[in-house]
Amino acid sequence: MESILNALVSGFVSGSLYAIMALGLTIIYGISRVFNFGHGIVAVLGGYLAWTFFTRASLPFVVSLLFMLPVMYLLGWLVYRYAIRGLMKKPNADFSTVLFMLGLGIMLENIILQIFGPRVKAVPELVTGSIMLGAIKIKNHELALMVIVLLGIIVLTQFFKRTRMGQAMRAVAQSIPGAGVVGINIERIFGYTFGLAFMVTGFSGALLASKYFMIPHIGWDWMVKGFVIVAFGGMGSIPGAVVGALVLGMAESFTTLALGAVWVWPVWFIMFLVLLLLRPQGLVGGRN
Amino acid sequence: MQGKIGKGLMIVCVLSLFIPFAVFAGGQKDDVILIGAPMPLTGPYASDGEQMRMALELAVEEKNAAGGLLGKQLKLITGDVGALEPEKIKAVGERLAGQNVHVALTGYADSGVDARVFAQYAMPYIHADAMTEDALVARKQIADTGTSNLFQYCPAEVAYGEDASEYLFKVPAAMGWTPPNKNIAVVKVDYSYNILAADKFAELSAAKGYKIVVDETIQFGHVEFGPILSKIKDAGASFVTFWDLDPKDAANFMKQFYDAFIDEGIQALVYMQFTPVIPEFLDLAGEAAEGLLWSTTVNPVSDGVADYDKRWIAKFGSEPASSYSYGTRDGFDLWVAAVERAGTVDDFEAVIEELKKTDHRGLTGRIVFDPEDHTAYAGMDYIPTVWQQVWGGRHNKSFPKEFAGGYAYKLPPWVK
Amino acid sequence: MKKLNLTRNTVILAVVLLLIVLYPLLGAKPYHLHLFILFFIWAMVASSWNLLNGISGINSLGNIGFMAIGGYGSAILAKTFGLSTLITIPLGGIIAMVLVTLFLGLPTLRLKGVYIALLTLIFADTLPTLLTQTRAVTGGAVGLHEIPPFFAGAGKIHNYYICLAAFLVMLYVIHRLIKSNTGLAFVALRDSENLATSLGVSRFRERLKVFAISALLSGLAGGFYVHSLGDISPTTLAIEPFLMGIAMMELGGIGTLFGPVLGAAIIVFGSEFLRLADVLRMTILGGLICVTILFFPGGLMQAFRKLGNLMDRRGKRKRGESVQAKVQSAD
Amino acid sequence: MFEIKDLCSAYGDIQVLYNIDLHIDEGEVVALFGPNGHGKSTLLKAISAVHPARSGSILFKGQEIAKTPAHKIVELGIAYIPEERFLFPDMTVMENLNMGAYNLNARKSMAENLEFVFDVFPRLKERRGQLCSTLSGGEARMVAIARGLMCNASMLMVDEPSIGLSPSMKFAVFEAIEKVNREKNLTILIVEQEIEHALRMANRMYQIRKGRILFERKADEIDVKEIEKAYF
Repeated sequence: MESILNALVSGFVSGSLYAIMALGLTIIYGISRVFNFGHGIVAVLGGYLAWTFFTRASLPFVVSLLFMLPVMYLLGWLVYRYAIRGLMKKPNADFSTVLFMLGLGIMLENIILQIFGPRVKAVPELVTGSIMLGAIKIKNHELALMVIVLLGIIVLTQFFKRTRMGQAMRAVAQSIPGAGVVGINIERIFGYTFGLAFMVTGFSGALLASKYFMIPHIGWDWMVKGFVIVAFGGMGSIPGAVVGALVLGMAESFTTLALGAVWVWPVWFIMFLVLLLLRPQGLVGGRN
Repeated sequence: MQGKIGKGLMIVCVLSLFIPFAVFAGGQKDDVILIGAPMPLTGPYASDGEQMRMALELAVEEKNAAGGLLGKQLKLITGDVGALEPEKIKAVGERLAGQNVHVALTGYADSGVDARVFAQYAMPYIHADAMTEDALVARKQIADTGTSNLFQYCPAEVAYGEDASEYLFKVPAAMGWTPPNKNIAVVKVDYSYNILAADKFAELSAAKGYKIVVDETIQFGHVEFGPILSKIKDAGASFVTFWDLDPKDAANFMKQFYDAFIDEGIQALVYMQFTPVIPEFLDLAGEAAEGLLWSTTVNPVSDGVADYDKRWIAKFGSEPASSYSYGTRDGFDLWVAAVERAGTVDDFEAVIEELKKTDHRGLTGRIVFDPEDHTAYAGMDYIPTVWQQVWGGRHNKSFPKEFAGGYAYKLPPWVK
Repeated sequence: MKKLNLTRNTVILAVVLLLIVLYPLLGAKPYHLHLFILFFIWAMVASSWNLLNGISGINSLGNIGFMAIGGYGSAILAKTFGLSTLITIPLGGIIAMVLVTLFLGLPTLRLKGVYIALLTLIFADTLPTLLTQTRAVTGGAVGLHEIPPFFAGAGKIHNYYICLAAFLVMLYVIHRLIKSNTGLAFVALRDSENLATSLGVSRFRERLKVFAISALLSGLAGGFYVHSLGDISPTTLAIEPFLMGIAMMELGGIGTLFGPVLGAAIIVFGSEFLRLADVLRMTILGGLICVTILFFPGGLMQAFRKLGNLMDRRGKRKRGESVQAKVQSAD
Repeated sequence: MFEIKDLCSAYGDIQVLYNIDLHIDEGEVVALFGPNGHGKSTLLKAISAVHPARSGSILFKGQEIAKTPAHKIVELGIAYIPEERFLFPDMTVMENLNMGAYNLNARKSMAENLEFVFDVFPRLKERRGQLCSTLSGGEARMVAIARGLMCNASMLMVDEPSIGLSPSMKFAVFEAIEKVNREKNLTILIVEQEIEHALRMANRMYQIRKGRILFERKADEIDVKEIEKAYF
């Protein structure tokens, strides 16, 4: 019984980590239909930036997180403005943007490697200590991660629902010609979207690094997992990403408990296959 | 369409033909001795590769400053084997051979493929992969041809398993603690270096009457250990052994183990193969590592270490950060010694004959090659497996006594 | 005028082929032979991958997995059962074809665009864990080593010719396939599914077909890979080979016959060449991919074609022919 | 107030519009007739810069707007209600209307416009919280028109507002457009297949054929037979 409860907690922890991995990806895809194959490296970059502010400028970690955000925003905007914007206008935009981000990812990964070296870096936990919930022990840091995921969803959904920019992003996501007709500057919105998504991704990288530690190539793992989660939950949907992440986190934790850690990927593949056959649009996705 | 085919193929072929020639445009001068160094400089093992390269740079610089080898200057050519993909190791091997290097020297470039690749060439290949795979290749070559150009200047990984099954069960007594049972948990990563060692340990321990109650294989990058820890607790293992080369995985395991059991306590010791020697481990695991036992066969144990550290710091401005900072130097030194004894660097057979006779007292111990597989002997008289316990935020050599310096085991904080 | 072109190109083609055929005899170093073998194999992989992504517009990300299945299949059959590679390589290809058609071809029938990409990606990512589970036959993480060569005593030079022949045959097969009705159906489905289905093209059948063919060819390439290199391990399925495969297709020019071949040449030779740049190798490679995509979205094939047209145009001007005529007949 | 000179437009290599000249006075309702595929919608798309023209000039209130991007055109006061509707399916009716008032001018007079829109289409007021993907065809058409009205434009371009609607719905839609013209004094350019309906409110008409203006007639000179003939 206790091990089942523990597995449940583990599932929640993994689930919130996976949700963090998937958020930036789902935002960028949901609005611009660009599949960010540089996602993992952008996350890693966010982690390294926060780490730099934290260790070199001796800022408190939470403050260095905030300092990292505008840098990531700018990077996202620049990537859109000087590369993706042009690619999106050309035929075969789907795959050429994928490849561009892939190339950029490889380049960034190795630049990070040259600058920061190959040693594993750790970023501190947000809060220390742990609390007991009945018989189950949960680390405060892990609770904080779950709360951040929850807050993240609330903030993002409110942003998309209430603010003018957020509404415009949703409008662009749902109908580009429609957005043009009502006078939305689509390219500007895409620019904001990339900025926002890079910001969220960078932030998530810094959070993930507190659990996974940081090394330049680790981003690829995050990205592949992110893809699975986003597809599982429903492409481009924020609640979808979170639900997908939780389901996969639970699956991972109970598979490990019942069968062993090596069975996680095969179980995921089968779940994914079954889901796609029953609901090709993903768990939460509304339309295909 | 026909036009396209012609043009396309023309371009492809012209390009294909020219690029390899461009690679070897520059010829080699006769008065330079080339050291080929296949090592992981990018990818997941880049952290070790960096130390190997630094060790060789320092060695080459010092040797050149002292007048070179046989009066000739040394030159280092590195080859990045990335994430140790067989394909890459092959390509690097072919390239180094094509550049006519006089020796291939590395800390490791493993996965078992490197030995097969370099066995095809005449020059000596000197490595510390610590892999049975490699030893088997050399053994076969020796059986077939009477000799081999492969030399592994450290014991193979199974030595860890043999040593741990020999010694681990004696630790409780040294701590004054009685384990509640003979149950063992094995958590190993899916990588031959770790798997073969862990399986050897499990096999030998089982023969001694110990019982493997958890046998979990994980992938590199495993993060959430909760369910595995539950299994360990439910099965009531009193010896928890962890075999995973990646310091991130090891640190995560240790942190989660500590968090899970520090309050209520668990009657168990934790042992790790090799990994804590990687300097990041202590940074990442922090106080959670207090009380951890671990062992490694590549240790800076000789008297020359302090002086070596000084020279290293003078050159690079940082301390040697891995056991490969030392091990790689031993590989270099024993090759230099063999060349000097042979009096030639070009006659590979002569150099290999001298390498076989190696009895080198290096930074990591006394290196003597087993004539059957050219792997360095393990043991107190040769390369010792040194046990350490993490305590007070640092590693304390605890066994064998010659290295222990009076350190006595302490009961890990979670044993209550 | 078109005829003139043909003969000129045929001559060049023949000369270049002759050069490649004679290359090992002209004192090539083993390292060069090794690179060429890799090039032949990767060109096969990229070309068969291109059938899915370029020709049929199905964005598969799993072809390295298809190749690994074929490679493992053939290696196990040859190593464990001692079968001749003449049998094992085709069998490996067939195993890849059957598994892929079953686990990917059928499920993806209902899927679109990016979902296919993801399912294939997850498929390829699942393979390493499955390999671990079947350690007894696949060698687990260690992989399979000392896989028998094509025939007893086969050396580099034999491998070179075998892979060259396989590469040429496969390229020819793909060329014929693209020109055939099946190929046209693939293209039709890619360009306008509605139109194609209204013309009586069966989406179901053609999709299964393209998955089967692509997997078969990738699997065969895997067979040639293992028997010429002698090793295969789950690292073959790691991120880098995967990135390289995609880069080959796109860098050369996706959807064209020679694009992937050109891409394979650039990546195989180029990344070896870039080894001189040591640790900056991957940085440069990534940058190269970005630049190609930004400035030559059709891949380098497009860049070369532009260059070729430009040169032709200048030649034409000298001969007083109209530029217009050439531009129109360029493709 | 609005004038097009020598406008040409093309999709790739296929030219669709040839040297279009057209003008509209303030408050006027102008109808555009012509067979399908002969460039009516392309003309509207060229004006609204959804698919910009290749050459020629478009003057709006004396300002040259042929090279102005789509979002600026809306801000200047030209609203385009496309035949395809282009609604935001996963947004509610209310949110769609809000997006209509996206430009800064419209934002200021949003409350007032909303009131007017709900007055014209009382049905939408009832459905304000409903997702657009769940609306019927007629309702969706209403949302499209209402969203166009929310732009606070001084000129409205309506493309085939009645297509695919039931007779009663058609009637309601045309009534609404007339009401807009009457009460807000909006200039309207309307493309419509239902000639009779359109002619009831149009002051003037243009006949387009094969991408060219065939003829222009004032309301009192219009001969329905002539128009019908131009279709074949």
